[in-house]
Amino acid sequence: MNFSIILSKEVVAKNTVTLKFSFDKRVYAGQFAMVWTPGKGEIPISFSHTGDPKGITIKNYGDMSAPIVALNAGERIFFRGPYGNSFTKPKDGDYLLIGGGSGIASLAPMISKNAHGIISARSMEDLFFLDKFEKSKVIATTDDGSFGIKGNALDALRTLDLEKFQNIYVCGPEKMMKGIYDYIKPKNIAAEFSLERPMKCAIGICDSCSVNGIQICKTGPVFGMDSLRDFTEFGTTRLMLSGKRVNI
Amino acid sequence: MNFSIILSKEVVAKNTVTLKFSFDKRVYAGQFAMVWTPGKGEIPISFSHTGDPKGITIKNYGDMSAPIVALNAGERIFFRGPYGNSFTKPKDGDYLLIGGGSGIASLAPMISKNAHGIISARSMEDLFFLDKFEKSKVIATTDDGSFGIKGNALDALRTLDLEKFQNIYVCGPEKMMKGIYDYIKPKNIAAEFSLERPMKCAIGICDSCSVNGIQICKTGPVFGMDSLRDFTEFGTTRLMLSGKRVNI
Amino acid sequence: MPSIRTKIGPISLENPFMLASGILDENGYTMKRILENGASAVVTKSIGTDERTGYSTPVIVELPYGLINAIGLANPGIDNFGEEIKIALKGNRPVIGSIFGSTPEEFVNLALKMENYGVNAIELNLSCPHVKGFGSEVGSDPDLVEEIIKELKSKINIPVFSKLSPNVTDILSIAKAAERSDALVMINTVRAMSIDIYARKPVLSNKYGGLSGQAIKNIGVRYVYEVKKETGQQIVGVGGIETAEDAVEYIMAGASALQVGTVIHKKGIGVFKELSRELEEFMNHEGYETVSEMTGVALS
Amino acid sequence: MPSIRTKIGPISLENPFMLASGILDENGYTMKRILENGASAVVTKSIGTDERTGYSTPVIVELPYGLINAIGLANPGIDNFGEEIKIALKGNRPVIGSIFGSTPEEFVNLALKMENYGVNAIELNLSCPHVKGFGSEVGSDPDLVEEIIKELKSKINIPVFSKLSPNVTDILSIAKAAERSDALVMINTVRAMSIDIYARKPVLSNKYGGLSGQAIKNIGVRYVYEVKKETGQQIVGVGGIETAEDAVEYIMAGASALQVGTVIHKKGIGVFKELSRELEEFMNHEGYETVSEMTGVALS
Ligand SMILES: Cc1cc2nc3c(=O)[nH]c(=O)nc-3n(C[C@H](O)[C@H](O)[C@H](O)COP(=O)(O)OP(=O)(O)OC[C@H]3O[C@@H](n4cnc5c(N)ncnc54)[C@H](O)[C@@H]3O)c2cc1C
Ligand SMILES: Cc1cc2nc3c(=O)[nH]c(=O)nc-3n(C[C@H](O)[C@H](O)[C@H](O)COP(=O)(O)OP(=O)(O)OC[C@H]3O[C@@H](n4cnc5c(N)ncnc54)[C@H](O)[C@@H]3O)c2cc1C
Ligand SMILES: Cc1cc2nc3c(=O)[nH]c(=O)nc-3n(C[C@H](O)[C@H](O)[C@H](O)COP(=O)(O)O)c2cc1C
Ligand SMILES: Cc1cc2nc3c(=O)[nH]c(=O)nc-3n(C[C@H](O)[C@H](O)[C@H](O)COP(=O)(O)O)c2cc1C
Ligand code: FES
Ligand code: FES
Repeated sequence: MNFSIILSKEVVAKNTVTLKFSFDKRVYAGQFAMVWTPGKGEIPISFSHTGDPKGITIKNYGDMSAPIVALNAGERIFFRGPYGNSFTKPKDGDYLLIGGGSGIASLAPMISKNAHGIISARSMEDLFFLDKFEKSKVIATTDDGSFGIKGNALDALRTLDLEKFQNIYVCGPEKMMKGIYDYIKPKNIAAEFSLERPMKCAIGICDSCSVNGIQICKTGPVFGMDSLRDFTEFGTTRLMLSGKRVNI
Repeated sequence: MNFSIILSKEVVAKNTVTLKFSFDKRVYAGQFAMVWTPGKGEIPISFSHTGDPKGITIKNYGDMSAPIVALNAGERIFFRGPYGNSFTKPKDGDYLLIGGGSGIASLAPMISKNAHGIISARSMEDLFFLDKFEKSKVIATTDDGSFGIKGNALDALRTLDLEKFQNIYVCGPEKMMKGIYDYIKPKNIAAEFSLERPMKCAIGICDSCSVNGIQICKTGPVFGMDSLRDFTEFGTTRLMLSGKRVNI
Repeated sequence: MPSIRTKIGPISLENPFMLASGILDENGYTMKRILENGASAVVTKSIGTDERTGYSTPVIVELPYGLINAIGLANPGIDNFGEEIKIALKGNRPVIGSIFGSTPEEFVNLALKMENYGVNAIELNLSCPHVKGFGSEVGSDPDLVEEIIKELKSKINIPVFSKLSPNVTDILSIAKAAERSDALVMINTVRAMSIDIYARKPVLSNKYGGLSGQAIKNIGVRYVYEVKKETGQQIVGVGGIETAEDAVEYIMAGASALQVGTVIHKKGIGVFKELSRELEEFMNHEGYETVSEMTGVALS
Repeated sequence: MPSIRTKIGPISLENPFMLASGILDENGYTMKRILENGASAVVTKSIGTDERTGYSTPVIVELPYGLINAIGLANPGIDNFGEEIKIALKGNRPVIGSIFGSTPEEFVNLALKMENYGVNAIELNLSCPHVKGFGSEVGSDPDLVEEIIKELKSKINIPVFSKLSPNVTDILSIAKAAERSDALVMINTVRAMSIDIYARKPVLSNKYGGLSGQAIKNIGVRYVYEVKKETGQQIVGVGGIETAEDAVEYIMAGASALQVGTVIHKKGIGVFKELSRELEEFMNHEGYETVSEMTGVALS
């Protein structure tokens, strides 16, 4: 297990913070860490900052994320990783990042002058990283319409002319990603999706994150359109932590 | 455990053979291997040939050496190593090798045009490697006088003017080496002795080969005059395989 | 060309390398994929009567020479596992159902359901906590082991393998108690713990876990050898197999087939084909025609 | 500056790092040299009643992550060991006499002679074969362990440490049986075997041997933690300690002092000073003043 001292803590949205710390391994956009709070559990969290210092952006969802969100500058953050593959570097020209919920955290290292964005959240207070984009290039959506388009990421996507993007990168709830996948499939556009499944080991042996025999934690989390085509489990069923199969 | 196929077997003296085999690790003169005959035991044996192929020259003393001496070309020889340090390279000019019994085996890789030799054995039929020296530069001694000087290596050494040697290298029974050490100590000549003690592990942990706290198998087997001065156990007492201390 | 085919009980295997229980065998699709990628059989995750989420994370510690895990017998419960087996069986090679329980009745009930799902054999995980006595495992109580196997053999028609725990003083008494099994599987993980000295706490939420991988290979070889020598039973060797050399070590100690788990962490599932190829090369080189010719040669 | 001094029973140690029994402690001069090079104490090779040559070679197998040894309790016999102790004691730090036997009387006789030679404590090696029962070790019979220690404590005046074997189902019953000891030493080696697949034979002449080094570290930590938690006894941690981090892991699990052996193979005897220096650095960095402050912190 590695640990680093937290250098800074910034509240970026409701119950959502960015923690920065030094870590001298190379990390690529899309990779994640297993973040451990001793005595409280360990969860997968993407690197939202891959330069120096590194950073994670994490939302308080429940028992295991809460103690991480509660950490303060000067305290230790324990983690192992980086794990997983990464997004391919965008080609020259414009590209689109679509982040649903905390999904935008894993896309954050890809934000640049050429990046367009769709950020969707439940409500205005849950939105973050809008300000990292050029104002004219980003669309927000909220379920309750408190900010931006009332609706979801797919609703926003439908308003855009996808021809102008070299690549599309997506991270968010699986249902949302499935909707986007189905929408762009006929359009023949290069797109990458970062999948999220319950993870226990993060090293490709426990099978809790697998989709059609592929371990998201190791071969993924980032998959292109071709891989997703073979994933009959994508957007349909998944295993719970017990291994029980449920519909998504 | 490594193994090699024996390429050739040559009888070099009574009950003494040289076995050659390929082994692609670098080996230095003075280093040894632990040679294993499955089911029959494992003993330390010096490399008598350190080039390509490598070789060992071994005498049948008892239960563990006999099955090695009995090996034939085409069969497998099992060993681990090389272990131990090595003789320092002789300076330009003449140097002297003194081998008692099978001790000359470990000195053999040092034989060159500039090498002088004293080889001592029980009897004529036990002598080997005389022919590797220039005829005028080697003296043989036998306990029974059947060849060369009747007497031991020290008797031969006394006949030589040591001034002409840049280095002296000695390997043989400890009593003989102690005699030689005592003889040359006052003369201030650079000399190196390869010590032999019972060895079990060859990796410096079992203590069976130690002399005054130093493990012959690891720090040795080759020691210079300075080290030997501190070895009060050298030539006086040693531990048997049980650990019982006995006089030499 | 030598043949790497082997048999364990009545089950014929394309090669000696099965997937060990607990590694990538919770999701039917994963098992199917592993069968399609060279494993000669898969053993499912150990399944119990009731659904269990298992211990909370962390459930794994990475060591330089192995892993410590405390998954905590997470499983969907036998009644929810049929679909996974059905998917796995599409891999067209044997699927072995691993089960755990604490009484003979529970084992029988689980085994009957597994048999019904169509598995080719049952593997008994005897390493779960024993309720009657306490502190120790089902697999450390010879009488209980004997009773479980006797019951099972009388009630089910597919072969039964018993997977033994290495955390015992006297493996032979357990092996003898399990002698009605069609094969013994050895070894399960070795109890261990890792403490994070900067967090000042055991890493695993369960504190204790099971050591697997390289570190335990020679412990496993010892158990296989000792039990083969004393009982002559058919044995499936498992524990730290990373290369064909490791596999041969187990085979020469007495194993007729093998299972691999932790190595997948290092080498991915390509390891199955790699092991088969390397084993074939070794046999070719050393002049062995069949696996059974090698089995137990180090015993003589 | 933190202090790395520690105490085990009544014995005060300059640092927690003692030399473990069986490694470089047969020859008095070697023990003396190791004491002069930073070990806080040495434990002698285990000494029995009669002289034993031990098993014939090979007695050691080198693995990437440890060693397997089967020295076979080679020892000169207690009556021939006095001179070595005398030499070792010139190292001016504690010398602990390790003894093995199979009956209480034998242990008492050995301990009295050791005491007479001037050792500072006795360490009981309870891992030698048990004759009454068979197959297992003295250290797996709680009644015998209890009797041995009771007898010893009534007859000798120096502290008695009991070194426990990890090859048991239930360490707690053994630890409790040994509770009159001044400290428990854990762990001895784990039974293992290595087969040379080209020779088609076990490498060790005794076939079976004991695994030590890295591979067993987390097994040792587990035993120390479990026994400390349940008994509160003073514990000396041993098994696979290679770095100060390993040492701290044992200390946090409950050890008050440590022993190291196999690491000397990799790092030479300079490892003692290195470990002390690293431990001091760690304590400095983490704000610990004393070893006892760290002892068992992972238990809470
Ligand atoms: C590869 C990967 C990368 C991730 N990166 C990030 C990241 O950068 N930032 C981040 O905040 N989270 C990230 N997550 C999600 C994060 O791991 C989970 O949110 C976390 O495990 C929740 O644990 P918990 O115990 O706090 O909540 P739980 O107690 O498990 O959940 C509480 C409630 O929240 C719901 N919930 C949990 N997670 C999510 C979610 N992600 N979206 C919507 N609802 C959810 C649960 O269904 C439940 O109802 C990532 C997950 C994966 C697999
Ligand atoms: C570092 C090292 C390098 C060695 N290199 C060589 C080598 O290159 N060639 C070689 O032949 N031997 C060499 N030896 C010696 C060899 O290891 C022993 O001869 C061997 O261990 C004898 O084992 P055994 O079981 O055959 O004889 P044992 O049964 O142990 O001995 C039989 C009898 O022979 C006597 N004996 C054993 N060894 C010797 C000896 N070396 N000299 C005189 N009497 C002896 C014994 O005292 C006993 O009486 C080396 C030893 C060491 C420590
Ligand atoms: C993550 C993990 C989970 C495991 N779960 C089980 C299990 O459910 N049932 C079981 O019998 N063995 C289980 N085991 C033990 C393995 O089947 C195997 O016996 C052990 O890991 C040694 O083999 P290896 O070194 O090849 O992994 C598990 C091992 C690991 C690493
Ligand atoms: C070569 C060797 C010989 C040993 N001999 C003994 C012995 O005589 N008595 C004993 O109690 N332990 C003996 N041990 C066990 C060690 O004292 C120690 O418990 C074990 O090696 C674990 O520690 P380590 O990993 O630091 O070596 C021996 C270990 C080795 C490697
Ligand atoms: S989290 Fe275990 S396989 Fe991916
Ligand atoms: S032979 Fe074991 S220490 Fe040298």
